[in-house]
Amino acid sequence: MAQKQQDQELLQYESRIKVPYTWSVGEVGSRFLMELKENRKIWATRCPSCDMVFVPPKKTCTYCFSDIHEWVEVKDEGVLQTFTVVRYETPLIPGKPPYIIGIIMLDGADTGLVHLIAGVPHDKVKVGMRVKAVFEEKRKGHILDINHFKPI
Amino acid sequence: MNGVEDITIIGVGQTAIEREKPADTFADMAYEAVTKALDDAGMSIDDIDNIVTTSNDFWDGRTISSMAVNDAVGAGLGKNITTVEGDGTFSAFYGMCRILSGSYKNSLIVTHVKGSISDNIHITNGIFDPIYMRPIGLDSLNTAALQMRRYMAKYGISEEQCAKVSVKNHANALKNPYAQIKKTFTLEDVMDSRLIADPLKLLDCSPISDGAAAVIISGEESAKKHKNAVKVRGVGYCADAYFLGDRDLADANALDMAASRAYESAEIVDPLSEIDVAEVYDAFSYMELMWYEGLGFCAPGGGGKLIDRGVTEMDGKLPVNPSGGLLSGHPVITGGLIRLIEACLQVRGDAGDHQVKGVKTALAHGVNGACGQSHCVWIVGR
Amino acid sequence: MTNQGVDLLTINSGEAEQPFCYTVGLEGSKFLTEIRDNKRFVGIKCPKCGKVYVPPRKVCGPCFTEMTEWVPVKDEGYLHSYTILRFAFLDPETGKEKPVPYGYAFIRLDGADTDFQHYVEIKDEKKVKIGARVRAVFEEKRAGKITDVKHFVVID
Amino acid sequence: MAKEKTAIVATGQTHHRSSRLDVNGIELIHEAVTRCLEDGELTIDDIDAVVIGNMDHFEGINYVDTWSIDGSGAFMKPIIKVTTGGTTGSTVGHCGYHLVASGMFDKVLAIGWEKNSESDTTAAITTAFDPIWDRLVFAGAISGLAVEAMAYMVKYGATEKDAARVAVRDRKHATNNPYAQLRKEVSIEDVMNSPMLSDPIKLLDVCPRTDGACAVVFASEQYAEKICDRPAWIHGISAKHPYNYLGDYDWEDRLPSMQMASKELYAKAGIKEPLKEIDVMELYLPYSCAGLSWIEALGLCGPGQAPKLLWDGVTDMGGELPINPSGGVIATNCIGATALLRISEAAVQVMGRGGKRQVPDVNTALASGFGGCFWSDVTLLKSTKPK
Repeated sequence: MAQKQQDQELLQYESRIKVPYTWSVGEVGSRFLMELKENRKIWATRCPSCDMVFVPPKKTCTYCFSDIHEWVEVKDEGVLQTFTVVRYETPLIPGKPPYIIGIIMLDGADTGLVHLIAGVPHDKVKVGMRVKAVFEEKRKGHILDINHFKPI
Repeated sequence: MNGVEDITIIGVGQTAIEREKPADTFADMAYEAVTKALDDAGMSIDDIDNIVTTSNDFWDGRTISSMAVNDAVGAGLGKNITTVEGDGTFSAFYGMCRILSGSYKNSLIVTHVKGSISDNIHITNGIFDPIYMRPIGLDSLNTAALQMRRYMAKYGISEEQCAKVSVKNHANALKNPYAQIKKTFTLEDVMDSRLIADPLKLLDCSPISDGAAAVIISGEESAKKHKNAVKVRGVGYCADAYFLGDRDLADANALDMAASRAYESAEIVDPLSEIDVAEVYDAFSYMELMWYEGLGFCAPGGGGKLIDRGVTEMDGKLPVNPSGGLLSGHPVITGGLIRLIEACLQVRGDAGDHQVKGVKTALAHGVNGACGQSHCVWIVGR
Repeated sequence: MTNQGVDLLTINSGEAEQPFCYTVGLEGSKFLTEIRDNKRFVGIKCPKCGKVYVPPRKVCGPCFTEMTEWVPVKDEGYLHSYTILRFAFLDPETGKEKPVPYGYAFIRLDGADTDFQHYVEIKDEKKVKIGARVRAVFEEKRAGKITDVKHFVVID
Repeated sequence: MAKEKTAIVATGQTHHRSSRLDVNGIELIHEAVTRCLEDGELTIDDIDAVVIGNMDHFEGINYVDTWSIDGSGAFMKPIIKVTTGGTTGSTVGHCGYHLVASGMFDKVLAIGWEKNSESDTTAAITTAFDPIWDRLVFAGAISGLAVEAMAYMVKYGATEKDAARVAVRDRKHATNNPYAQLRKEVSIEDVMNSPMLSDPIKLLDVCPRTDGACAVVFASEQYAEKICDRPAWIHGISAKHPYNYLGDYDWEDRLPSMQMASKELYAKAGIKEPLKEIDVMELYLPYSCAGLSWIEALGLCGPGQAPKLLWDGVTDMGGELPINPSGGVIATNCIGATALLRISEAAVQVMGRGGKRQVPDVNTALASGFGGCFWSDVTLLKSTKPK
């Protein structure tokens, strides 16, 4: 695109940053994702000091900074705390708009899990509705091994 | 907190906020803001003994984004320089500490961004953790929508109440020569604007912008008598938990903490009565209501009623964002520093057509991270 | 349950990239359009210290002075310093490796007081030395980019 | 002088490795923070504010200050991110110093980290340079350094062998440091025979890529001696970042930014003969030749005299002024942490906590940072309180 100022054509340089990344999940996160993959189960970690149960799991408590070693299983269903129906297109989403993103408080957990919501008309989604995880048939140890959460 | 009573802000400068500045590099924008701030302070670059630049490598598309502006802000003269990555209110805090530490007398704080050169969705997706949140496609828009819904659900706030913020701030922007969007919008305009991510509509969102800003902070005794000197009375900043599910998005606990620290230093007990004008980080309309609560202008959940009662209108008890706020122009990184500049102009009586009468004490607010995770609050006054 | 013996996973960004459309600015545009349209180098001169900058920019850093005076700079100069790159790395713009070896040089163009960074041809490595005279070779098709200069060649 | 006298009272670092798949970035940071708190017998509740830094495009994480909360312990605390490229670590350290010296906070945790295994390091570094002027024809960080080495060697007659002597020293020192990544000695022949990367720099002349983190606690006078029996007091800092473009740099002039920074620092701290008055240096030397020209910039000897100093053993352990007892950057380079590690290691020497890498009787230590466009930061630490 070229514009002019003081009779000088103004150039722009179209470019991109394409540095490839390979992020470490770490032991704690790997255990969580492998449980999704192998057993379709959602595991959390529990803080020994303040008893908070974290999903996704933490190695350290956000609130009291204690080291966490204890694992607890939480249910694959819970309560929708908030949601949005996304109307714009982005290459970063698996799927086409409109689609729904929500935060779910799973039964047994004390922190919300951000995930996709589907299997419900957009005007029927409500804060407070119960939802359940729908697992992918082919799983690879990834947060999207849960395809989405659907209303019960 | 102690010691801020020795600190004054003696020069401010900002570029016009525009959708795109095709003739200006980062350095050109920074140079314009710096020279304006120096002029405003009646100083030359020789009077500056240290510099804090402020930029973000993701927004600028460049690792070490500060490298683009060093010459244009005076580092080529061999001055001690550093760089904060985050909102300008945070770098101003560091600039102030560099004086309080006894190391320097006058700090030049500079911020810049060019939202026009990249894609907001890609840049803000990068805020989110790549293991659990980035694959869900989170960005600044859809997470704001999650927060807005949560806030509305918890406290019974209506979409109309949020929309009123947009109407108010856009009306205020008509009188600000630096604002990007200068257009009158009615409540219906906002409510009928295109859905971005329910319940967030186009006119609930701030635009994409280019801009730079600079302030000069002084610790010199003589600066207190400077014609443009504005006293710093208190500053506080604080961060909340990172994962969106780790906090109740409806509550601005970190802002509450940051504000408490600033108020303690400024000896403010009843902010609604003691503060004359506030410039807050209204990246989205609903946020302004949440920030009223975090800043203690009302109780949690009271933001909707405050806007209904007109308390924060230009002629209200505590006008908020007389400049038009970020909803009328949002150069990220620079956004908070412009709030601080506007607060200083209000205290000086130099805000022109959007001047609030009789301002003695003003508040400025900046934010880092998604959904207002980290806040910085400044109190300035005569 | 414990973490013992768990497979350590990684997450890959795959083909993800961030698009940018960088602003060249007034001075940079003048420089690049001169090369594109006229195969000519221009520099910008500081009114205070007299230094001629290539590539041009608005502010002379050491003087903190705005510059507006354009001066011609030759497409010849000497190698101020250089290296020959022999290991390949990913180009962040393409995500692919550039072929090696190639010469990477800082060239002091006649009439300029700063170095111009570019490739130097290394067909005859013996001739590539600090102080060697070099000349720009321009691309036939030019697009207003720094790569409108193909590389520099040693001329003596 | 400073309003509040400020000292480093605790340090912590990870065991540095080329890759740490067992932890994500947040957990890596947490390791260094935990070790640092343990070193000072502190808990996170003792910390008033946090400073953190790295380079965004190495991990592809935007807003690391807010992202890192679980690792840094900054939940409901003030946290700020500072970053200046290679000098990020010293920038972090200097920020920690100013925040305490200002009187605004009593105990500040400063963190530098990098997980270089998560991206292609050279591709990521290349994004540090100007997209219009530098990036399209840029040849990676090593080539930039090679250009400098070439100019220095041609002008002053130093040789590749002289440079190799620096790598041999640092790698030998690293064998004493349990945290270092490369802990195997190399010989002059090993260095000379290693593959040429970018003339005249060979594989064993340069730093590795590292996953690692470093954390340091700065404390005010009121707390410093309660936390640490021999705190490392900050006596001066300087940060000079005078260039935007590599083409503006004067290749033969032996790191002018370091000359400016050290001159200012010595004036502040009253140092006249650095070689005699300073007991140990931890320098950010990302490649071997820097260990020649940059110590000239630091005023340890005249132009072109560094090779003699090296071969005479002056900078070895047991020499008059040991440089990099930790093994330095050639043994470990987690970039955002690297310059903070220099400050941390200098503090460790002053505190007398260096174990096998301890230099006897350290009263004065200097740390440097290098990065960006040939920028330099310096920090001076002493066992005695500033006046």
